[in-house]
Amino acid sequence: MSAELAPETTAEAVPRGRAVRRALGRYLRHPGLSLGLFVLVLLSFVAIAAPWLAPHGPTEADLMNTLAHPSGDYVLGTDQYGRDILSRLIWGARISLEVALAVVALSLTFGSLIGAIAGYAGGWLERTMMMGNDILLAFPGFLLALALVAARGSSLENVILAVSIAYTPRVAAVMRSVVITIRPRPFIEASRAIGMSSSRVLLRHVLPNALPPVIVVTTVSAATAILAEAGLSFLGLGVQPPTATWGNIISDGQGFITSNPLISLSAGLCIAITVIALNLLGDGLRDTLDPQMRRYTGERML
Amino acid sequence: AELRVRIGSDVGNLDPARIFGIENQTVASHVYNGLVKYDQATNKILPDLAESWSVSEDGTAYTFKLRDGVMFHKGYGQLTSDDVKFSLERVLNPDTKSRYAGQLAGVKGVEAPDPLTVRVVLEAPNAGLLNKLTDFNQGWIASRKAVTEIGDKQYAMQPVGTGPFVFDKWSPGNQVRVVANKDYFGGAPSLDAVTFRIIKDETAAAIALENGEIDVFFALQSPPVIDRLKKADGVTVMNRVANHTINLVLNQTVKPLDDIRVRKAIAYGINREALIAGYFKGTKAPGHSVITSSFPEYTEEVPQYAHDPEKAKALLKEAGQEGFELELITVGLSPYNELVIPMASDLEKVGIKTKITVLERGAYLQARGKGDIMTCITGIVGPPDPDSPLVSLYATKSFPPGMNTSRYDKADDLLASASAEQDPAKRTAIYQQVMSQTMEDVPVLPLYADQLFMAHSSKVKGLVQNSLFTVQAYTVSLEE
Amino acid sequence: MLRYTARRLLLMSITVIGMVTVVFFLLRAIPGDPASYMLGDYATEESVAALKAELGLDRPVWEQYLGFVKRALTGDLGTSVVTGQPAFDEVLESIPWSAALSVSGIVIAVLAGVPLGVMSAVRHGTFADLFIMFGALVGISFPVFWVGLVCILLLAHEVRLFPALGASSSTDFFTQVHHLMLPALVLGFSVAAYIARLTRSAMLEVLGQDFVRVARAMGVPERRIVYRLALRNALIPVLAVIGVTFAWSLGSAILVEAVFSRPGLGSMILKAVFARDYQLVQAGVFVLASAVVLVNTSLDIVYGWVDPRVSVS
Amino acid sequence: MSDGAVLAVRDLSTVFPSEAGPVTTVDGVSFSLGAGETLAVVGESGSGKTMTFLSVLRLVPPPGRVTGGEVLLEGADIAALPASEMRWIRGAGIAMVFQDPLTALNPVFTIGDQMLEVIRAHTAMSPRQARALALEVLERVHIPAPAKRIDDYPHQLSGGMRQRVLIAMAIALRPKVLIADEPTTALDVTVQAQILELLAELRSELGMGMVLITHDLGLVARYADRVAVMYAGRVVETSPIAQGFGRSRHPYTRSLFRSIPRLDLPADQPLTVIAGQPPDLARLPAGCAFEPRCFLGNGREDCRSERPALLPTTSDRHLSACPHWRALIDAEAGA
Amino acid sequence: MKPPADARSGGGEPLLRVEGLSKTFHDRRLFSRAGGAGVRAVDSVSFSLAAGETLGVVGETGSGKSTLGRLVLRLVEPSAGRIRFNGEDITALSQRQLRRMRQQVQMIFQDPYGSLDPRMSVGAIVAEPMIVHGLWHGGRDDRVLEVMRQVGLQAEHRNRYPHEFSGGQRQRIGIARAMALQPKLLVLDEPVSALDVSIQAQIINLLRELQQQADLGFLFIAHDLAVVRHVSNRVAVMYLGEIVEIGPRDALYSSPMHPYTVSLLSAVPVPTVDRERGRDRVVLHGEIGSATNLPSGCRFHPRCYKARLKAENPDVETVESQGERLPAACVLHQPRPVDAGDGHVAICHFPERGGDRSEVAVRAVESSRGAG
Ligand SMILES: Nc1ncnc2c1ncn2[C@@H]1O[C@H](COP(=O)(O)OP(=O)(O)OP(=O)(O)O)[C@@H](O)[C@H]1O
Ligand SMILES: Nc1ncnc2c1ncn2[C@@H]1O[C@H](COP(=O)(O)OP(=O)(O)OP(=O)(O)O)[C@@H](O)[C@H]1O
Ligand SMILES: [Mg+2]
Ligand SMILES: [Mg+2]
Repeated sequence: MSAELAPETTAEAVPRGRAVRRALGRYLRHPGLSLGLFVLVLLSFVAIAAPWLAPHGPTEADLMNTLAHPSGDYVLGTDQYGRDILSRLIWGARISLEVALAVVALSLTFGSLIGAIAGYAGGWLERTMMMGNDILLAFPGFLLALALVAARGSSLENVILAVSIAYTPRVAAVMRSVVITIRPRPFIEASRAIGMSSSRVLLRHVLPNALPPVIVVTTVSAATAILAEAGLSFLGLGVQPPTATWGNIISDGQGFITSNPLISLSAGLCIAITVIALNLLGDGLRDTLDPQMRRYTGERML
Repeated sequence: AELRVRIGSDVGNLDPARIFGIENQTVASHVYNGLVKYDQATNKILPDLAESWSVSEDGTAYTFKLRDGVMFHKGYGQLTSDDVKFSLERVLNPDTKSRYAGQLAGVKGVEAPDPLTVRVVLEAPNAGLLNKLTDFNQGWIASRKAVTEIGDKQYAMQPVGTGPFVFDKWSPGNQVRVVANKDYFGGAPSLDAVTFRIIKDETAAAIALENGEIDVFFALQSPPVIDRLKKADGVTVMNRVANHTINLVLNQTVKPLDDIRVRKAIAYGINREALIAGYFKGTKAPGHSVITSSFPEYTEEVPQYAHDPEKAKALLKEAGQEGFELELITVGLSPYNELVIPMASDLEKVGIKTKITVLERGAYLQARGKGDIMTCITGIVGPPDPDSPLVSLYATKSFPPGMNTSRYDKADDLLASASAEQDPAKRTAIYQQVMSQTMEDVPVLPLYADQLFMAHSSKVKGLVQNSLFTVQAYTVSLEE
Repeated sequence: MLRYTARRLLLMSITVIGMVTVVFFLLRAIPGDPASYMLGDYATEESVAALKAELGLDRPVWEQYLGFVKRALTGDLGTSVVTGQPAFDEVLESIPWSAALSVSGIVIAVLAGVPLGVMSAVRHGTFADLFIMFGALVGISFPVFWVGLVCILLLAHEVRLFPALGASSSTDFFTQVHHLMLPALVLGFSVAAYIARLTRSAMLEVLGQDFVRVARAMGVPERRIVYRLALRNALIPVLAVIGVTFAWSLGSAILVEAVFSRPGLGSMILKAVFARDYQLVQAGVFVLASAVVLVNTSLDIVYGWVDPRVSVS
Repeated sequence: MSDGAVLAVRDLSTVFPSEAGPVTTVDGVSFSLGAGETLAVVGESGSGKTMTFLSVLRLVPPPGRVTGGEVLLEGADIAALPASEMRWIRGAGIAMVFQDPLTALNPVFTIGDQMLEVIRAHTAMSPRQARALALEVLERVHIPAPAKRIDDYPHQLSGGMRQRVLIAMAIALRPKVLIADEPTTALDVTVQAQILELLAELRSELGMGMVLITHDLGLVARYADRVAVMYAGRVVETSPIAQGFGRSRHPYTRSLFRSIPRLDLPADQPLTVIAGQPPDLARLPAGCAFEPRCFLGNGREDCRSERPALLPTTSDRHLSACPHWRALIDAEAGA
Repeated sequence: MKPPADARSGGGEPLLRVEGLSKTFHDRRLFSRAGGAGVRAVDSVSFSLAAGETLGVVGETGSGKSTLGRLVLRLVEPSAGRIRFNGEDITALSQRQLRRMRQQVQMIFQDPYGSLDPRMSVGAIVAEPMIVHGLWHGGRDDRVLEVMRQVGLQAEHRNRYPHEFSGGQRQRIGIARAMALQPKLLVLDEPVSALDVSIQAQIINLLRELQQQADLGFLFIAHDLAVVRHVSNRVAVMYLGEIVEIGPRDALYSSPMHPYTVSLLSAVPVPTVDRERGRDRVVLHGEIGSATNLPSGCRFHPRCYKARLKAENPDVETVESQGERLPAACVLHQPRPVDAGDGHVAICHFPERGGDRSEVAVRAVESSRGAG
């Protein structure tokens, strides 16, 4: 009988390093994912290297040269204060990406925790938590963000906070719905069966498995966070001037849309590129994040 | 015919004792009259509800003879001296919590000896009293009967006056409509009605004007839109220097702004010429002092601070304040929150670190009320009454409450003597002395004199622009 | 059924009460108050205190809250401190505006988003799919206020298809609709992209399911499979998000309203927040919450109709 | 081989592209099915049973592709039909009942609706006529009170009833061939018997050819006329039940028999197991796919290098893909 | 196979003793229709299990097998009854004590893939129980490898993820995890149902070997009667939450008393042509019963062939039920246990026993059994 217990050889043993490289290769072979990642890395590079890349200071006004059309000195022209659009776009990448990242980080952290606890605990805890969440969810998110910024004054931190608070209930709702699909999965019961405590099950098994779909949702909401900041800027409640953000470049350019369309158009394009990259990344992650979901390589590009 | 006028934001309170904001004031000016009024073009004071008036010898009593047969709208009866007494006393009554009680501060009492005679008695002579009684804010006369019957609070959006138009309907967020008062004592207006459409975005408003969706574009500010409309067919753009400047107020109680060298450095450091030319594209006029050229008292003989970065740096160095941080605080309204941007950039260039703080109006008022904010940007919008900006900005009694956020305290005596001076020429001289002194001390730096723009389609005839921030449709007719 | 209805009503009111409560306390956390706002630049400490006392703002917050609840229960949502008019009346005025914009926005979004999503899922992986999804991404990348203005410039000015103003004073239905169209399109467009993406992924998922294979194996024509058998399943997740999207669109409507000079609940609440007009904000949020809850409830009913599995309970 | 056969398949192959190169999930499969005959297809999970018949119906999910072979339905080759005409074959010519009745019905339509959809896809019947037909077939599959059930949604039916609805749908158009893909694995033992009896009854009533895909050899013994055993995408043995069952000519089939616990054998002896794991289709050895696990051929040079063909053994109705099949008979004789 | 374990457990406390165990699930959603009876998933179940013994549990879907298994580990809280493990009342343990108890009672699940966290490597999965119970002090690697080797996994498998394994290997990982703590009792909830026949045999053999090495008690849940027969010493048959028959394996398979057991036996196909063809089956009436809506009297009566046979007997008092005439006892009264000795007990009004044995039962048993 021991013959049947003989070690099996189905897949050849792969050294760890090569396995990692193989996995990485799989991610990078996903065209959407790699394109999205590439664009985001590029944008992050631009954001980080802004002081060296930008030809002018982002807040340097040159009132002798307002609303200049593109020229050698001002590649994309200047705005109504004579500030160089290109430099503002480059510096704006910092704030806009920071907003996006911070919103994602905050709403992901709190949203996942709330959603996971509610979803995993079940019972009255879930009901009360989700009741509260539903209440927040029923608020028009943008209005909620507006009210919060109005309440706390407009600053980068408050914009981030407000948009995060507006998004957290969404993440929480998604998280919970994912968690309640994970909760009945046998490996959760199996973990309890080996004597694991609930908190440990939550942290070790529920959260790691629930995160991928939630991360995908949040990459998309990162895009909306950038737009929300733009909307707040438009209503005069965005990040404090003269800080450059793509949002306030758009709203600054709003008034000059006929004479100097490049101002708002270029910022809009920056947002669009980022949003598209984030979406590609999100979809790509969805396709490749689960190790067992190899079947979609490349075929679902968008 | 119905005139459609763009206003930039919604109305909310048309009660003369509490009214605030140019949209409200514009609508109210169609509904109400004052005892006297400014000539729209020349700012001379003319009779309105009062046919004539006289001043007592000592200058402490003003007697007004009312026009006979003036009727309030909506059947609230004839205007009597009692209504005038009621309106003015209402502003003075602390229970009303009028924001204009201060304007009538020196009034000891209002008497109504007979239905058509009103006497305003002052504590001390005040040569500027007539300015306070013109048809604006506290000067508007309401009906005692109407306010009492409608209710003190509800009256805010159900105004009853004697003006050329009768308040008709307010659709929140959308529009306000007034209809012609056929029985207006000055003769029925040629228009049947005026609709004030709320259109926030200036570009959209400009297109609406070009498309013929509106007739008058009121409160036109944005330089590119002005430019666009100037080029548009069938559109006339009008402009006029306003009664106010937009100022940077420097709080002398906050270090290092207590140092006059620092304040002067700031004045030299900001390129106001470029601000007007570059940012406003010449749509504003230079502000030499807080009194604009629309005032008879206007003068340019005051200390000037042409842009001079080197001098600014030198002054800072002298004061030992290179690299201090200046917080520019402003309310989140255009253009205040915009013009600070090039200012900050200029100041950075002379070595002043600047931080811009834009506050939403409620928070701004609260911050300014505390009196410890470093700077603010403000303009005193009002009638061409020199007291209005000078007292508001420089008198110690004007804080708290009030606008003297710089906490300037060296003009009180001059302002008091101007008030007491009955001779207009001498008074003007005193005011000019105030201007010189304050421009030397620069607690307040006028950035520019505001210029009011308005555009209308060629169908609109007879529109006259005043230097107040309002529009008046009474004289207007529409050509089909 | 009775129990179910009662349960729904209870849930609805809890949400509405919750939202109004959150707003009540949030408002009081905002710096500035109606008193100092109303009194403006010349407010003295005494006059502010006096006005606060008159408005009852000097009492502890929970006491104010109880008072508010008590009055609200009798149907009194207070008086706007700015205009002196009953807060609810002003809110009522903006309801039709908001309802028209949001509902037509969502309808446009669904009418455009669902077919595009389906098309894209059916042509999965082809150029058409790529094109639609790319368009959708670009669609959600430009802020609505910007798109709105561009639309005004192009469609209201260059090609005079629509009026530049999103609202008309006319009571004529067609004039109103004509004015509504452009804002509704802009709002709908921003949501349509989202719905298209959602429909696509839902549709892809459904098309991979067994029953679709069964229908194919039984020779049901592909068109019937896609547009009837699969679509109804794919609509379930789409329906599930329309409620949230509706709430969201009420928020972005503020931006659209601002560009198109339209009145609306969102703008009204925003204005009231700025003016610290507590009563008006509360009344506005009450109505807003009721609208959201109502929409969600009716969606639930539709949901039950589309997905028989949920209707029974 | 296709003489008199309602369905004959020759050299059918289906390939899926994958990261590790193309995977041949159906590898030169041939079989034929007579009218009124039941062909059982057995083999372990992943051996290509389902894929073979999806290939027959040309319903292989993308990116899979049928790469070759002939499919003759009553003598006419349908493998070359354009897609638009293939639709008419599905359901009316060849119908298929799938494994999992829980997911095979559309949850948001009533069963009547779904049946009508199928009936009206092939006939010009009015809704009323179609409904009457649906009721008739529901009756036929022993659904109690069909008039009441027809407006139920799938979730209102038990698993057994759902499977019956699927069968009703499949037979509504009186197809020539009915493919039942593991029709009872998702069902309980007691219900399983009901369903299989029903299928057997319908087959003889309607004279269809039936394919029963399963891995339960007990069911094969009871219901099939012939059996085809699949391993790694290939048919490794076909035999008539009457002669071949239990006297298999392929080591895989032998091992399969020995590894199932049986009620008719003493309980206390350990089960014989097939060593190793099922093959990875992407990395098939050059020779016989079963060789690594084979008690007969493991290590044999010829088994490793040459892929054996499916050839007649003792009778030309009993084919095996093992060149060493004689050894099995010898061992049998020796025992 | 070992000698029947019953003999040894005769004296002392058995490894596991379950008494009157019940579980009713209530729908506890907010504002749900209160007062509903709930789902009686397990209803007054009693049995005992000795060390080294296997108790097989069979029954159709929804009969409460899994719930019973979960109850034994207290993964769900019992509504009533007691569970004694090694004499200790598990139902009274605090959560902390309970977790400690779980060192000794482990469970293996039906779905070998689903029960493994897809994001953990095999090594981590196997080590996890030891970490949880504080048995992990750095160098316990050897223990992980030992357990893996025990179940036939190789050392280099430890860094791989569950999806990289075949079904049979995955089940081995599950078994390794359960064995890591050297438990005394294993609850196996359909451990081979999801596996292919050829792999199923490997796992059954492996389990058997592990049992012999460590004297484990097995609660072996399955729906395949052949498999259960193959692994069990004793067998319990469940129907709608109740154990309707329990007894030593051979007794139960050769002389089943409960009509339900008979029907199950007759439904099991046997891969032998001559026996399978022409074999009559007891085709049960109607559909599978539901625990939400339990029938009155004997739970099995709506589907029971024996009740119908009995109803034809003029001596038996009958009543009308669902359009049929059935024995009054079956429809109205709960049956009592009938003991055939040797621990073979069934609850039935008309058990297939002695002279009352129906022709159907005789044939069902005969056709399912080996020749001779
Ligand atoms: N969509 C697909 N993409 C790639 N490979 C596939 C796909 N579907 C099936 N396969 C592969 O095709 C092979 C045959 O699968 P098939 O479903 O025919 O097996 P089966 O014999 O029916 O198994 P089971 O008994 O589990 O139903 C398997 O190896 C499977 O992995
Ligand atoms: N958590 C739960 N909540 C409500 N009802 C449940 C729950 N778990 C099980 N049930 C119900 O209890 C009954 C018994 O379920 P259980 O899973 O124990 O059956 P089983 O015999 O294991 O079935 P299967 O063979 O399908 O695994 C079923 O009717 C089931 O619906
Ligand atoms: Mg299959
Ligand atoms: Mg179970």
